[in-house]
Amino acid sequence: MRLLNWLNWLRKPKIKTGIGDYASTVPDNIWIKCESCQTLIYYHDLGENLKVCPHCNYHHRLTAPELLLQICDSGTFKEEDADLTSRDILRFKDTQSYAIKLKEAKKKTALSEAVITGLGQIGSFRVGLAVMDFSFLGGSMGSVVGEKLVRIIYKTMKENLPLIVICASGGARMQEGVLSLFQMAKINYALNDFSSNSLLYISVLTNPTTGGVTASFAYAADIVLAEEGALIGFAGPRVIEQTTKMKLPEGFQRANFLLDRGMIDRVVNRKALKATLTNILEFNYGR
Amino acid sequence: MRLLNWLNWLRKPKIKTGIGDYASTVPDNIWIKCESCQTLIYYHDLGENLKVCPHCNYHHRLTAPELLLQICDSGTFKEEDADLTSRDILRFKDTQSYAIKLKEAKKKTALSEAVITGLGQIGSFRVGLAVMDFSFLGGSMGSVVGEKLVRIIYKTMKENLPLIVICASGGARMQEGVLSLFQMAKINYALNDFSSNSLLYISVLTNPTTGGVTASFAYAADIVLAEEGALIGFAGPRVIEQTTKMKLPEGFQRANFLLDRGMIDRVVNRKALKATLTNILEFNYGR
Amino acid sequence: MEDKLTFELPLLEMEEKIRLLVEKEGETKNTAKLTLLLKKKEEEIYQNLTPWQVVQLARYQGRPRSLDYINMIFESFLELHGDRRFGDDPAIVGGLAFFNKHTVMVIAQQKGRGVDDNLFRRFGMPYPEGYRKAQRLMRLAEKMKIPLITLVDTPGAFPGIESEERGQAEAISLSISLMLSLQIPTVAVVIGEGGSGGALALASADKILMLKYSIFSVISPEGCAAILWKDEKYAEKAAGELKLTARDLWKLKIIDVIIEEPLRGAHYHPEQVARNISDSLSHHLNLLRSLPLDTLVQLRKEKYLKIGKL
Amino acid sequence: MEDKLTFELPLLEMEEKIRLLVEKEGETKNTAKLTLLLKKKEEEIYQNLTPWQVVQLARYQGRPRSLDYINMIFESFLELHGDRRFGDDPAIVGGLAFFNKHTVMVIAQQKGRGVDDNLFRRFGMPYPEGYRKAQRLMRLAEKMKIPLITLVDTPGAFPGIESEERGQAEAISLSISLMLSLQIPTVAVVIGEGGSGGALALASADKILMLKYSIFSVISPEGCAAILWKDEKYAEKAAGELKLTARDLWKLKIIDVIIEEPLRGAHYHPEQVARNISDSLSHHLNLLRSLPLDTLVQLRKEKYLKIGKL
Ligand SMILES: [Zn+2]
Ligand SMILES: [Zn+2]
Repeated sequence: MRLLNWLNWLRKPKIKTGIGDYASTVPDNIWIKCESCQTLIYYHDLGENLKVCPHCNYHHRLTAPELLLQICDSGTFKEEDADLTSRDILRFKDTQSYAIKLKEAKKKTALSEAVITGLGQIGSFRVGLAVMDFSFLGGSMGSVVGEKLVRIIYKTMKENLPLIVICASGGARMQEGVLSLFQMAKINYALNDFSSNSLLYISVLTNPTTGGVTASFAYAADIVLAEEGALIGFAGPRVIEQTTKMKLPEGFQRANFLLDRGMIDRVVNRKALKATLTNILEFNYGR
Repeated sequence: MRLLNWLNWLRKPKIKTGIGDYASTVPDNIWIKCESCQTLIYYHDLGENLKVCPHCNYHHRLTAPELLLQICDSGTFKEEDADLTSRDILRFKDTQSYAIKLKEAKKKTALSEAVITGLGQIGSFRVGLAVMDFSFLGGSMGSVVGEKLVRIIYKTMKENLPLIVICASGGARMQEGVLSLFQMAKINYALNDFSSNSLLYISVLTNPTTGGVTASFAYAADIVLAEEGALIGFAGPRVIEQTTKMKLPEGFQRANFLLDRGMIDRVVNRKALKATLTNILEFNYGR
Repeated sequence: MEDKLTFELPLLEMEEKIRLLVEKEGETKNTAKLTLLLKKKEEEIYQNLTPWQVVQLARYQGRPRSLDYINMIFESFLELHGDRRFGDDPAIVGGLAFFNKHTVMVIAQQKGRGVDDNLFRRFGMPYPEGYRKAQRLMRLAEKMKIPLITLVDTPGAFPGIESEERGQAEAISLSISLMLSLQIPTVAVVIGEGGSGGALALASADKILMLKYSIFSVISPEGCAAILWKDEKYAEKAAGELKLTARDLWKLKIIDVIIEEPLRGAHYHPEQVARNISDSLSHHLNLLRSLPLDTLVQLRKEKYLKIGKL
Repeated sequence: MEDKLTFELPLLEMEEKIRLLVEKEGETKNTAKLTLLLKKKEEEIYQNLTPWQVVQLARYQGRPRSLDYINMIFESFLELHGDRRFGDDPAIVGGLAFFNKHTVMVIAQQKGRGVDDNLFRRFGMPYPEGYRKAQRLMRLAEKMKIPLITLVDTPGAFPGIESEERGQAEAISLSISLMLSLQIPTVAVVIGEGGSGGALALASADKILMLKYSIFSVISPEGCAAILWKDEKYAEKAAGELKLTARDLWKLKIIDVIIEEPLRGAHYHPEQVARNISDSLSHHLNLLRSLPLDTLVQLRKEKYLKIGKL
């Protein structure tokens, strides 16, 4: 999705936007290659199909705005805390300073952080929402991601609504050191409060969800859904291979692997995600 | 232990009784064979050693009175509900009627049921106690076993004491059909009440503890101890062998096997049982 | 597994005879008379079913399974998977559903249909992780403050090496304790075989309903016969002694209601039986829902503490 | 695992020199002077330790382990085993103990000593069942209304195929949530390596104390270097950037107290360090115990919700 589109969509929530809109600025006759099966697909067709490859069912990564477009009732999403942005508190520098990395990520993604939070409607039900974006520094969780999550958790709680968090993350943000690590505790604390109000929390794990995000709010949900084919785990596959010197089994850490091992409630095809969420929200409403 | 001894001990709780007493009516020079290693041992020596074979450490089964003598401070145990006895409600008859079996079990064991309940002291700490006796119809759990347990649970709760249950049972008592099955729910209900008063419940699993007893109060404890070598399981080994047509692994369902699989807190040698219980009671007192 | 109800053989013979006659001569006075006789014979057999015959009916392969009833009784069942610890046991299914427009949690033991499905679902014999999935869903129901409905249909918890390794006894014990502690209305429906502790783990409810031709037993008649008579052939005798029919349990004040089945069993009119279950569920859920929470808890306490005090 | 603190080589050389001199000449003015120089050099090195040197100290094989401290700080530690689900993980030990005559629950990550013990305890890297054992014991502590004390010392949760299969992420997440929800005072002491989420699972306490030469980090310096610099050799640099020393965490307001260690580290005077831990524990437990429960809960909330708001 282009920056312009995204801004339009965010600023004019009353304007009706269809799922296809975000792709409409790209000419229909542009081809792109499926990342999995390498088949050439019209960009338009891929967009119409929610970026799920029509040939091999591979779920290409969505940006947070794309995901919001997909699951929210058109024009209902209102972002919160869009102005919260990260600072380079530790003055962390690897080959580049964290400050510069932040600046570039913002420019590249047109996002202010790796998560968008707000209130919106799904299937006519009002919900609290947080959607992570892997394209912003690998969806990593720093202090601002933590703070935005905590704020939306309490805001959702105050309005007595269910909460949906769509995860996509490589884990904690190293450049914020132990501050990012402790966001896990901070967020889980807020979720404890949320839960003790009998409110429902649903997490959706998309490709990839690993590290500190998985080991905190991703698995603290009442109902855990996973997108088809998503990689989900605590340790990354390469780390495991290096540590154990073992070949990883076929499909290891993929959504269906985890379903078989009892770790998630359901595997959902992206095209069914909104319907499944709506279904659960109906159950929540019907109690 | 002889009937006479047991009655004396029960009726005159003020009289000091030592661990060795119950064996003292048997002449020292009588030999018996260890059930496990077949070594001949002086009956007196075996008794002095709490019926643990000095050669192979096999824990020979204790009767409930013997166990009470072992763990209770001398003369402190006061039995409750000794008069509660089972009736043949279903008029159950296999090769013999349940009514006759009951009568014979009472005669053989000098017990009124497969469990003795009461209040007593261990290491100077007052506790609620229930001790099962395998020699009474295989320690099977019928309605009266359930009722006696429920009564001692509530009595212990009323006195704000910790509860210790020593299990030895083949499971539910078939001759009371579904009434015995539902004792599992009845007892676990009472234990829920007990637990919600923040009172501590310790179970000790002795050889054997299987079936409905294991699947109810045995595993509903805060701390689960097992006597060395005790067979503990839901299904009996023969049933598992028949169903799965597999050879059972070495040591299957024995105390150490379960410790390795995280199912019990500690394996205890009988000679250390009283000390371990006292230790836990000290912790309970020190909170 | 035998697939025939042997005591129905006379009925099957008569049916076959009528079918052939109708084929040859069309419907005549003769066939009408025979049909009447058939009806009489049906009633005769079914009004005098022995406990062992009820056992056969309760286990009958063609009998509707939990998922059949779930589809007929509830709306938009959304299955939720896994114990979040170790695995997802297909011998126990559970999830959210609508019942009379209200959200409920449904947890059920599921026997298979056909060889593959039966192996997949281990003939409805759960693993510890099945009970732990049930516990997770029970907790979710309690958090959501929605009623819990369980369907019971199992020969018992699976007796295997892995079951023992992963704590079958602990899983059942905790399941019973948890179910009894839930601060929501709970109703269990025994639809086929209520086998021992493995069944009780899902049956420790405020109200226990039983289908007329279902059973609930401390041990299988075969197992009982093997132990007490030292011979499985005495299973039929044991079935009688064990008092395992719905009528027995009702007399023993363990269950609350017997749900009617048509002559020849639930598989003859599954929709009708589903309606019967639905009506009974509806009645009892409304009743339980109308109670203040402390009354609900008090009644449950009385129900369970009096068991066996006859 | 390297077994030498390379930055101590100058000290070791001086010590050897002094030892040889004393052997040859006895204690002389010369050796006294050298000893003084040694002391000075010690102070110089230890007052200017780099983060990477602290990492080496925190991981040092000779450093006292959890069970060493447990034996020195607590009385009659009674280990309780198992998660009652799947297994008993030796990388986490826990049980009841007395501290200042009061009953407490102690849960600790335990690294091994020697090859066999290290393999047995997986170098202190827990499996999911380790965290589930911890959860069970946390619940028992809450039920008994006794304080929870944790000792943190792990490179991280074990990254293995089985770990992922049995839900390492879920186990850590639930452990954090549960620890934060406990209605009892909780104190964590980081005694060596606080490695990532696997450490946080036992460190989400009311008060977090850290030994002076222990570390707490979002990722190992080596892992960080491999990802950000694409080269593990930058581990030393990464150690500096990550802000992982006790002093860093104190400045970042994540931990409450730095517990003093002698020059050259805890292994030089284990009893003294145990006393230091004991004193600090005593102080903080008394403080937490004196609070009404709702104040305790409120303070915990404030502590955790403000993290990162600098
Ligand atoms: Zn493709
Ligand atoms: Zn022997």
